[in-house]
Amino acid sequence: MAIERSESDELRIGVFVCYCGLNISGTVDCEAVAEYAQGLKDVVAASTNRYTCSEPGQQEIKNDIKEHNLNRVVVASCSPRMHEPTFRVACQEAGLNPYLLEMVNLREHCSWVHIHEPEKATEKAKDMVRMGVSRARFLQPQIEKEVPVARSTMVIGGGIAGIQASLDLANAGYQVYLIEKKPSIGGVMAQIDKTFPTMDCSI
Amino acid sequence: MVVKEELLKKTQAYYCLDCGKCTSVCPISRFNGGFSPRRILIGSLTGRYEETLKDEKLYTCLTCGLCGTRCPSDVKFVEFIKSSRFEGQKLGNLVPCSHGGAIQSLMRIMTSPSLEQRRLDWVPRGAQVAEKGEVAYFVGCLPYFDAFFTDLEVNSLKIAKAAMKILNRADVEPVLLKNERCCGHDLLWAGDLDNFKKLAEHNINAIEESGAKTVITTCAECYRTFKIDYPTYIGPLSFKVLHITEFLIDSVSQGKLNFKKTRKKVTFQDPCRLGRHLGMYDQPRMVLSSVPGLSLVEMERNQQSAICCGTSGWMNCDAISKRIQSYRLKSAQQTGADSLVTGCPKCYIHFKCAMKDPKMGKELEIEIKDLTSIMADALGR
Amino acid sequence: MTDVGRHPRIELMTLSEVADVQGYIGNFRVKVLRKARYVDEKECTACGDCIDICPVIKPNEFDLGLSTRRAIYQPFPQAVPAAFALNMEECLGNNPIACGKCLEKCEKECIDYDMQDEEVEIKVGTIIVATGMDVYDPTELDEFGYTRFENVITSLEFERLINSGGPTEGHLIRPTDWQLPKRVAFIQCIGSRSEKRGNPYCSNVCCMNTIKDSLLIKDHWPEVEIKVFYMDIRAFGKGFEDLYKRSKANGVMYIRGIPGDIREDPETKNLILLAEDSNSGKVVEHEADMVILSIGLIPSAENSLIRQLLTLSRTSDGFFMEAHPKLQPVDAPTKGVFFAGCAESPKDIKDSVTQASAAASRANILMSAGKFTVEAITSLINEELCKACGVCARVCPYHAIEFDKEKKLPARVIEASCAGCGTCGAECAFDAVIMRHFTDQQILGQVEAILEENPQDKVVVFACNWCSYAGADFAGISRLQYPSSIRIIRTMCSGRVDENFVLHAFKLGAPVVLVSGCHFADCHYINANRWTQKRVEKLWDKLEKKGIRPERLQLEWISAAEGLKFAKVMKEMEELRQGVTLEEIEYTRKEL
Amino acid sequence: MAEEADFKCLRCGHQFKAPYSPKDEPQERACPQCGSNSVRRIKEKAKGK
Amino acid sequence: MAKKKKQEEFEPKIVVFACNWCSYAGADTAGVSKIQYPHNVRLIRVMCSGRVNPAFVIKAFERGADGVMVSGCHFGDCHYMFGNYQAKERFEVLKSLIHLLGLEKERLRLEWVSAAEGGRFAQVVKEFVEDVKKVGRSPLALTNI
Repeated sequence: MAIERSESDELRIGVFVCYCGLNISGTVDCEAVAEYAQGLKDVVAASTNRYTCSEPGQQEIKNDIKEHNLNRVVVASCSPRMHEPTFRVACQEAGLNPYLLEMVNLREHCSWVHIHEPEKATEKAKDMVRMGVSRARFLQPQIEKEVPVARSTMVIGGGIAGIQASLDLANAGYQVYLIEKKPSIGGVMAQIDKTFPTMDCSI
Repeated sequence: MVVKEELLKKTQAYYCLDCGKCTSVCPISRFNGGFSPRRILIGSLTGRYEETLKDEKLYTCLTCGLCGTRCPSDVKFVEFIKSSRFEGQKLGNLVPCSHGGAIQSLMRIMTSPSLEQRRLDWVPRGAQVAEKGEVAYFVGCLPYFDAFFTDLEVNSLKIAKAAMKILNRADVEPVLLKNERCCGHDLLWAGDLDNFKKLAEHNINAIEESGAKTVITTCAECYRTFKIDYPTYIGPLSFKVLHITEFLIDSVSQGKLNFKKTRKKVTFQDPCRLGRHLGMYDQPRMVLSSVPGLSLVEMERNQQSAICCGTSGWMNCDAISKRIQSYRLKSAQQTGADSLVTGCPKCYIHFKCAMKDPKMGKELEIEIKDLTSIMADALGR
Repeated sequence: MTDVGRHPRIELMTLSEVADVQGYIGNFRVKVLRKARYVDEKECTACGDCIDICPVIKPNEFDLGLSTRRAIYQPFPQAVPAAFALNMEECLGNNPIACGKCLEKCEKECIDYDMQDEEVEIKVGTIIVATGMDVYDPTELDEFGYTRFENVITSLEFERLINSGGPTEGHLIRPTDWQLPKRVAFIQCIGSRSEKRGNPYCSNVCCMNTIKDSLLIKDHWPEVEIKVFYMDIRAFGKGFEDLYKRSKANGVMYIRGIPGDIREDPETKNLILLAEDSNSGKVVEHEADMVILSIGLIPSAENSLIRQLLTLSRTSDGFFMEAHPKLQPVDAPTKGVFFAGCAESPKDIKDSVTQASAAASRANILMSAGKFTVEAITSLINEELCKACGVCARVCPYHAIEFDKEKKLPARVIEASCAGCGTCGAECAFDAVIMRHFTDQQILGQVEAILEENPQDKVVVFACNWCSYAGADFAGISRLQYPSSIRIIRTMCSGRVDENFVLHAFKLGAPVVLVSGCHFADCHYINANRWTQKRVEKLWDKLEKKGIRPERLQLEWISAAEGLKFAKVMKEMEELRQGVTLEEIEYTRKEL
Repeated sequence: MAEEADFKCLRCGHQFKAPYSPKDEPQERACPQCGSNSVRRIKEKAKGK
Repeated sequence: MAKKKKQEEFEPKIVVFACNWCSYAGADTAGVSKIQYPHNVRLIRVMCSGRVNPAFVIKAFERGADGVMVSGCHFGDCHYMFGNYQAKERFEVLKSLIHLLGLEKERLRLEWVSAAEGGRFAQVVKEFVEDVKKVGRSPLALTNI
């Protein structure tokens, strides 16, 4: 399989377990999870925080990156669909490529869905952190590329919405192509007599 | 009492938008302002389900399904009523049966396994009947109806005889089941699920023993019961069920049957069970149209919008039923048709009864023929 | 409207359709098919000489067939461009021996029977989809008798009847006798809020439209009796409630109950409506001279083609799906594409205009920046391992992989087009595709981590980022409980799930593996999940051949909204897991 | 007439027939009994065994 | 044979519908006169034999009656002019239903007994019980117990 990590690149993983108030810690023993994480291979720092997404929480990540010279970060908190962008920025601000972050979804996929089984949930949380660490080992920096954006737009449909969008963009200085299937623009709006709530003419 | 979640799910009752389309078309509501499907449903949903179960209106519903054709939310009101009647049965409801409950009693008698009926006396001498075979003709309650309604002179066994004629003419020697039971339709719709199941099992066993792979029926209710309720409450059937119209369509298309030319003009009463319950609107019309020269004129309300014959499951036959029947018969007269063709023996009996009314009867008179009989009469050489 | 016609930076292309879209955000190449107008748009002054002479009479679509037009016509007086168009399918002139009358009559000589359709290619940075909507056809609601009874019309037909530019010059008449109807009934929710016939959603505009129409009638003819049959009146916008009150103050009767049946009096052609007034519970007959069906809005028929060309998806109501219903309501899931107006959902004019301006603004943000950062999660070909078989190019939903069959050179990924689903990576038999940020190693690492301890107690679930993973999130947010044996591995698309991932999991002792993704219509990567299904089917065969119960590999489509389904399926997975014996697992380990 | 094939649900074991043609695009399938998408087509060969 | 054995033990359950004016009074006369008759009968008083809805009789069979007798005034004696003619008509319906169901005709009986005919009442009942005993237990009784 491709892209082998170079041997010299020593792995230094930091794990941050979030309480999310009581959302996670109410079910999962976060301290035990952090302790477990500490024992995993390549993990050099593991800690807990009441709200990792808060300003102080993010600051702690940044501090730890610098202090422990971390080169991979695992945040065990909520869904990446929620806070991945937040933590990516935190990594970036600490000088770490944002793609070297891995998130473990303890809240949506563990604490909330196993509320009545705290012990099993804690075991699952450990497993999930192990999964995250395991994936983090193979994370690679990624570079986002930029593409140019042409200063012209196509509007499909010449009803009221198409007309408005075309005029706005044309007035902003862009070239607009307005595509209409019928011989005239106007759409359904043109067929209507007066319009609510002002009772004035539609055309 | 709260409506059970299962029932809500099955019938989508909670989708009700309270629009009242159901009530505005309901044949009962038209003549009985106190009856409203919408209010039954909304009442049940807003914590008064117990009242619904105790209310006699639960049995007033004809379960004709006209409300369902209009409902924007696809609430299965008929199913709601049926299932609620099961609940009512558990509470020991007294079902308002017509004829003193005699017919329901007869059906419950038939649940007895040791019964040895003499129900085949009507079979014409020349008819070809098989002991065992591929095809069975399920006669239904016709012999009992004839015995019970002697005063109405219904002679509904004409239907059975007509079916025999058609089957024999199409080279089918059907098995007639000596010990067939009522299909259970009426018990089911009165909420008596236990006895319905007993009847169903008797019938399924009898048919399986006969070796029949196809069962033909001339009754819209039997047809629905076999087609929908047996599989639902008993399990999949090992045989095919055909309504006589389906058999006729097949036979005619295969050239096995032909018909004499006629100049009759008829109108057709869609039975609820055949039409709205099973979506068979075209088949009976196709069958009628295969008779050369026979013209079909539709009543003002037909097919999906057809009005029920006024009574269902031998329950709650009252002044409202009579008014529905007379309304329907007048619609039939207005078409200018020579005869009113019915697709269900029950419609046939109910209309016959309405015309026996000493006050109104004469005004309502129109020749009534069952679909099977009219087809048998039209058979050519 | 006229501003559009004369704006120097708007090129108006009427009688035109989008034929093809290539490229990606900032760099779309669009082919537009410009159909022939047969009239020179620039020269024509709409003098009308040609119309007077044209012998062909056709129903006027703009007036919904309530008036007529000729084969050469202007759709309506204020049309933009203000040029006539000739419908060649109706015109007799095309036939050499036939007509040609308009050609002779036109002094400016702007009619050209030989005009050809042309294809134009344009390059644009952004695209705004404003395909609008269509209106519901109530014919299928037979109980209302639309098309059976002449005096039952739709609300749009009513608009034409009361419009001073319409066929009756704004005089309200009923179709059968051309007299002013004395009693008018409106019926609401026609084709809307209906599970069975029509559409389940509320069409948003019909209540207010009826209120407006009732006032229009009352303004001109106060003596007309108006009844509105409704289920709920939804007058939630600014100024809407005032209008509703005004309508009531003008004597419009609002009756809560929808008629279940309409009959026509054969002599007077009046209509008899039967409705239950749900406030009183009484069923009452109402007689009306004219019935107006307040029809709902439906997704435009155009949408399906545009959807394919721009790789968009639909919500269950058939309108376009936005990138996020609350936070990105005008963005399409395809970057650089935005929605304006009813293409996205039914809305009134004010909302359409608002959304159009929002879409313009969103597009403006991109274009004024002049550049855009593209997805980092893309695939990359390891040229050394590539055997140039072309499978990756074939399965790519975005045609983002270039591959030359003849030259047999290694495949190449166009990064700007790649959306990062990973289907190529899963299909490549030679592991020559590196899926950035979702590499084989990363995913296998997770599989190994799950099954390191007590593998027999765990269920391995692969979930796609957009639907199933989000569905799992939704289950969490809703606090739906499911067994704790579940371990979820996120991939961007279910199409990323390589055979190896599944087999590796089984080899390491997984009792049950579930592959889950978006429903077929919802795949974020157009149709990458078709390949998921094919791959799982192949795996079932493979497992069976090896004597492993195929039941242990499960497949499920779970959308982001189906938290309930997710939890239910997880419970089923746990049941399945309990049915897998240790001997089976041991056998599997050996066999693989 | 549309071609049909036998399918088996790998969740509840229910077997059923559904329209199928090898020419068609893959379709989303669900078991009519339990609603599961783990629906496997039973191929002719397998039946013969 | 088993059947015979059963017959010996068999005590049928018999329902008698008796009209208030004649038959019920007849039964009274039998009682006053201490005329003995079998204990198997259960009397239901109705005002007229015309009141006997076929449903009553069928219901009796449904619930396991081995025989049902309807009894009223002799023709011409009906307290309600023609009620017993009605009863006769209905009885015909019942006869054919019983026939269809496969029940023996002996299980159903229609008798006219006047108020004075105490002896006749006893005699009729006795005969009927004997007849029903001969045909044995109702197949419905066997299953409905």
